[in-house]
Amino acid sequence: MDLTVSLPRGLVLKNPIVAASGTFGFGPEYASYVDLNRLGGISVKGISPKPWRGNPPPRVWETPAGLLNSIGLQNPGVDAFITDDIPFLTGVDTAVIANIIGHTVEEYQAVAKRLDAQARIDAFEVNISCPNIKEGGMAFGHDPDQAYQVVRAVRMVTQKPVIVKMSPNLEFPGVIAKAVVDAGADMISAINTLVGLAIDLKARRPALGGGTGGLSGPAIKPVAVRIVYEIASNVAVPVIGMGGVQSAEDVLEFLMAGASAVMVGTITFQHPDRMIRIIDQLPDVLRHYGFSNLNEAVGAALGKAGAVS
Amino acid sequence: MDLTVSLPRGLVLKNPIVAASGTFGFGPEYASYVDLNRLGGISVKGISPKPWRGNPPPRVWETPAGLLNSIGLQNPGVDAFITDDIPFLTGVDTAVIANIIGHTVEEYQAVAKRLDAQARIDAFEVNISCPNIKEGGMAFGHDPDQAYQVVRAVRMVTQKPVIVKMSPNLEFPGVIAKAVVDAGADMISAINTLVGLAIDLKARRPALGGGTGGLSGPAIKPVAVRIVYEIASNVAVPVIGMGGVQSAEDVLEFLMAGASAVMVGTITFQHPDRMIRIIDQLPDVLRHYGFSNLNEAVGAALGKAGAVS
Amino acid sequence: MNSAFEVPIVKRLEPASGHVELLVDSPVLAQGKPGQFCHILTPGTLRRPVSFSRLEPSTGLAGLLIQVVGSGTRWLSDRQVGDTLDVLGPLGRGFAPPRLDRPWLLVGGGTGIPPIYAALQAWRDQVSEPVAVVLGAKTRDALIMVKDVRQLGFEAELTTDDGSQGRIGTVMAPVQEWLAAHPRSQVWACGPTPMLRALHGATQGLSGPVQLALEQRMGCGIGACLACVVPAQPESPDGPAYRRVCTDGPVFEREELAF
Amino acid sequence: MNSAFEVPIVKRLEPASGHVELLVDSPVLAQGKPGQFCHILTPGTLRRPVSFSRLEPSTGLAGLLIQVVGSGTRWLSDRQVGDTLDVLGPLGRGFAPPRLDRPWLLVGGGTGIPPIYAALQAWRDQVSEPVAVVLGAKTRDALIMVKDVRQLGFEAELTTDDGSQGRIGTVMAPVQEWLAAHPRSQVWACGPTPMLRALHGATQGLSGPVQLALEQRMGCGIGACLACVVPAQPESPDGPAYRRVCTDGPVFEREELAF
Ligand SMILES: Cc1cc2nc3c(=O)[nH]c(=O)nc-3n(C[C@H](O)[C@H](O)[C@H](O)COP(=O)(O)OP(=O)(O)OC[C@H]3O[C@@H](n4cnc5c(N)ncnc54)[C@H](O)[C@@H]3O)c2cc1C
Ligand SMILES: Cc1cc2nc3c(=O)[nH]c(=O)nc-3n(C[C@H](O)[C@H](O)[C@H](O)COP(=O)(O)OP(=O)(O)OC[C@H]3O[C@@H](n4cnc5c(N)ncnc54)[C@H](O)[C@@H]3O)c2cc1C
Ligand SMILES: Cc1cc2nc3c(=O)[nH]c(=O)nc-3n(C[C@H](O)[C@H](O)[C@H](O)COP(=O)(O)O)c2cc1C
Ligand SMILES: Cc1cc2nc3c(=O)[nH]c(=O)nc-3n(C[C@H](O)[C@H](O)[C@H](O)COP(=O)(O)O)c2cc1C
Ligand code: FES
Ligand code: FES
Repeated sequence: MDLTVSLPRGLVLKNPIVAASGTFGFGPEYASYVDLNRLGGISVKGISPKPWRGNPPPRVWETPAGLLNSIGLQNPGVDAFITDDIPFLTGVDTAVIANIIGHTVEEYQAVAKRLDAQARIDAFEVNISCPNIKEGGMAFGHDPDQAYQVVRAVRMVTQKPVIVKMSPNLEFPGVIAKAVVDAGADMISAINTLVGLAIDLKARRPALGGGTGGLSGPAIKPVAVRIVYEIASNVAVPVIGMGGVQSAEDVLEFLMAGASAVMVGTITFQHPDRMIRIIDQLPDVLRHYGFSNLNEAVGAALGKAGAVS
Repeated sequence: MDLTVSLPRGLVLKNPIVAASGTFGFGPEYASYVDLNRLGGISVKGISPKPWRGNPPPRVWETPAGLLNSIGLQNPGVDAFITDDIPFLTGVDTAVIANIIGHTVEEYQAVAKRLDAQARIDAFEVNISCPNIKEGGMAFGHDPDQAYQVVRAVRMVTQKPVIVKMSPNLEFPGVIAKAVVDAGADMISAINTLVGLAIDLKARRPALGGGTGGLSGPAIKPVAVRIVYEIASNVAVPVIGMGGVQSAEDVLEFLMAGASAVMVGTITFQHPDRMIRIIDQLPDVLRHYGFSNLNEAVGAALGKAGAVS
Repeated sequence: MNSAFEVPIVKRLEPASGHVELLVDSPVLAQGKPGQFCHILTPGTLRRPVSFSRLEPSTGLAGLLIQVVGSGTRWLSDRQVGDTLDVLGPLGRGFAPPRLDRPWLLVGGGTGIPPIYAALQAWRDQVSEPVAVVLGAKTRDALIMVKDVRQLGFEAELTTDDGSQGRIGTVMAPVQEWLAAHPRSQVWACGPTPMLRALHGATQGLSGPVQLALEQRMGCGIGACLACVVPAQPESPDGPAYRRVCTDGPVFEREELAF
Repeated sequence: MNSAFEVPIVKRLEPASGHVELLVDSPVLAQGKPGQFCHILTPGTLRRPVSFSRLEPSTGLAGLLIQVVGSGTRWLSDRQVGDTLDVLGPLGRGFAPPRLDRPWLLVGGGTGIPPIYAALQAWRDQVSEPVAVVLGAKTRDALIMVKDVRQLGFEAELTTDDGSQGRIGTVMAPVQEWLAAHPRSQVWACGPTPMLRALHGATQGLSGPVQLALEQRMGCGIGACLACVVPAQPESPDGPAYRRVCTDGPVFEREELAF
């Protein structure tokens, strides 16, 4: 079965399975565990104009069917990314999505401008939804005006496809989704992590060095599917869904809720090659549920009233 | 160890374990499985002025470490509650909390007024956070003005303790918390369920008859602890925490995050007598983590910066 | 005081592909009534409701016949003799026993067959009028407990959707024929919702009692959460009332339902 | 291409209460270096990092000595001979081997002892200078692998916080004495953070290499997620840089760290 996904501005994925930003480094880390050429794409770790230190450890904490993280977007900055990582990625045959972050509108724009010149970057994912930094990050994703500004600024400096990554910590994701589409976003990815907190009972303190953290993993899948469903029902651009994907069935759930592709994060820590297994199983799972191709599944559950048997 | 919890306006719980609204009926359903007299309290199913039909089935769906429900607050109305259920509850020696709901401010007030006259009702829990109904419910909990109005209206008709139950589907729970305290709330309970959605792959539709549903269970505990921590840091009134409690350790986590008591919901479906086990184990768990009484634990992790070892 | 309790599995049968029957040693469960169920702990967030396929109060054995359809039933089907199950039960309203002066019609579809078998097992000594047992399934494989029914001494009319065993089509053809010939019948049925809906229609105006055993996704299993409702009478202008399968059912009188 | 792989448990030891050592048959792991670890799948959302307690490349055996501290280590401690573990490994930077011209000081605290044993096992034929092995723990029970160390032919100086075995107090007293007497020592240490911090201080200005093996909560275990960082040099005005325990460590040179 052909799993190719054709997205706006010529972005083509071999299949709908993309490594989620922040869980897959810049590519080389997992290269000896996963045949990167088989992936639909890789969204690299968030990149800022200058190096960011990130948050104090501990940075991860296990929760029921979930994971709290407070990495705080540690990254070496766009220059180091270009020098150290793009050469490696140039040898890889998969879509490379640059996840970009900033404290200000200008910083987002600066990264986009720098990377626009890099042929190896196939698309941008504008992260306006990271709950783990104080300034910028999630704040931009919570205000339709600010979200508009950031996306507009990025749009002005690149003709590459622009994906905007949405926060789940919102009352009305549809409002932000509309604002970023108005600003020129070609696609929306959702969701980033939910804000959570755990207590280290022995230490009598919040378990993470950063205090709160971002909740990911299977625990958040119902919230993610709801937001994808809501966004897909409200805006016309393609949606890339994520949050707790573990299996090809989970992928199908996101597709039916309106996603054109999915990203896979936390499960990779347990099973480095799970994305490959999902890609292998997806055709059978689609067939099992009566779909003869991928596109048929996209949005298949949209607009259906609740089920009454 | 003395587990008594003394709350505002003379509300006293034998212990900090209270059955969560909607998961424990009106009391008699679990009476043959649990010695109700041992519980700290029971928050009964939400009560409206007239009977509510609730949402079309299916009304529950399992998710990883969680449960989606779309009951839609089916209940027989306040008159039937008084006639059919209060007599049974009169024979039970535990705090009874009336969870009240309405489509309008007046409806909330009407239920509170009717029940204020009932000696058996020890406190009110004003539910402004149910995600499963179209009008009223969550809408009141998302707007500080409306939240204020509802709570004010209830406050005007009763001298009994008023607890306000908060939604987690908010950007700034602290803002709503402040509004309801200004309106006269004596306590805050948190959290109600997160809005989620699952797809029934076979039926190609949302799995629940109501479309979206409310996510509960261990999956949401980190979100719940975060919100309790945030509210406890922002308002001076006691907080009753809930969301995914399964064990005495989970109870301690909520206590350390600032809760004075907890409510226990979803786990009761798996283990009808789990609340009793938690009550039995709580003293040992408190001691194990170095607390010599319950109060010491309340808020023990508040105001502590993130942990760096 | 009731509680969840552990029951040991003493026998494990594989009556058909994708189906497992577990016999548990539990005098408490064995006192259950046909049509009742127990609510079984599995690794998921919710217990799984399973009807009794056999009830042997004299030996203290109860049977649970499970079709594998998802994670919980797969886990159950992997249990072995010597393992225990954590159950709540017997739960719900079972089938009302037969009236002696009316012909019997028992209809079972797919995993609705086991409760029908349990009823026949319980009532086999009370037969005084003609009896029809109609069992249907999608395919031959899913037509379970046919031998067991025959061993009790009952004839069974069989149907499969694909004709791989018995008459081709649903149970409704033999049901209609029997009802035409025996209009005073009392009816018990358990099976998928479309089958029950068809029976609900076909039994309109019948003078005898019609008992339908329903399924619905459950939370608590004991009446507290209002998860497991089905549309019921009286219908109001807003639509049907909702009643609980776990405590008001699983067995409902035809007149109580609003299909 | 690497991947997670299954290794069979061939021996299970209970060296002390609350501790289990699992020997696995895996030539790949047995090629690991002392100080390296493997990342083991457990039922939780994250794998659990465990250092090698033994490395026997000739027989293809590797050891994992686990102290039960929570759900994952409890699950690991329940594994039996014949079960398999799903592992990633060997991972991380291990201890650098000894220089022949300097005295040795090896310091292990609690679950930091196993990597020290693995180092002694690997290097036992390379001893040419005086060697000190200092092992400490809270109580006698947690003072693991002492016999194993002695069986390799090394003396071990023991300390416990409560004096239940060896000298009372931490490892630092014997460490200080040894360093005073052997200032040209090379040092390897593994143990709880406070012990490593104390050693970091006590070894300031030492001419020989000082290698400290750290612990940190981990996500991926292979360098991708930046979860497992520790404060490191160079310190900037904003504070220390953060480096990864899983790939830049677990073993760091003293100079690389910012305690
Ligand atoms: C009163 C009653 C009696 C039943 N008796 C039997 C029986 O004797 N033999 C048998 O094989 N099955 C019986 N079922 C159906 C059985 O409960 C489901 O097949 C089972 O719960 C599916 O669980 P799963 O984890 O394998 O499937 P999944 O689809 O993974 O389950 C997900 C969730 O949906 C629920 N669910 C799925 N299908 C059904 C269903 N048909 N009815 C109710 N809930 C469902 C599950 O309980 C679970 O909460 C009965 C159901 C009810 C309500
Ligand atoms: C490089 C390295 C080597 C280690 N070697 C050993 C060893 O040889 N023997 C041994 O007994 N233990 C060792 N540990 C510690 C061991 O990983 C933890 O004790 C274990 O992960 C605890 O898991 P749990 O589920 O039992 O505890 P929980 O507290 O329930 O674990 C919850 C989470 O915290 C993490 N965590 C808890 N304690 C630690 C810790 N001390 N270090 C890192 N993560 C932790 C867990 O991995 C898990 O993600 C090592 C740790 C590291 C980083
Ligand atoms: C350790 C970790 C680091 C992350 N870092 C980033 C990041 O840098 N940029 C970003 O947009 N999302 C980041 N995320 C969010 C993921 O990309 C993804 O949105 C989220 O984890 C939900 O997917 P999952 O449940 O499959 O992990 C991170 C998630 C985790 C667990
Ligand atoms: C089936 C079900 C019904 C519920 N009904 C109500 C309700 O009527 N009123 C209310 O305030 N909360 C209701 N809740 C929310 C719970 O009281 C509680 O806030 C939530 O489930 C989180 O706790 P838990 O994870 O322990 O279940 C309901 C939850 C469930 C699962
Ligand atoms: S399952 Fe809870 S009321 Fe029926
Ligand atoms: S654990 Fe992921 S980088 Fe170290």
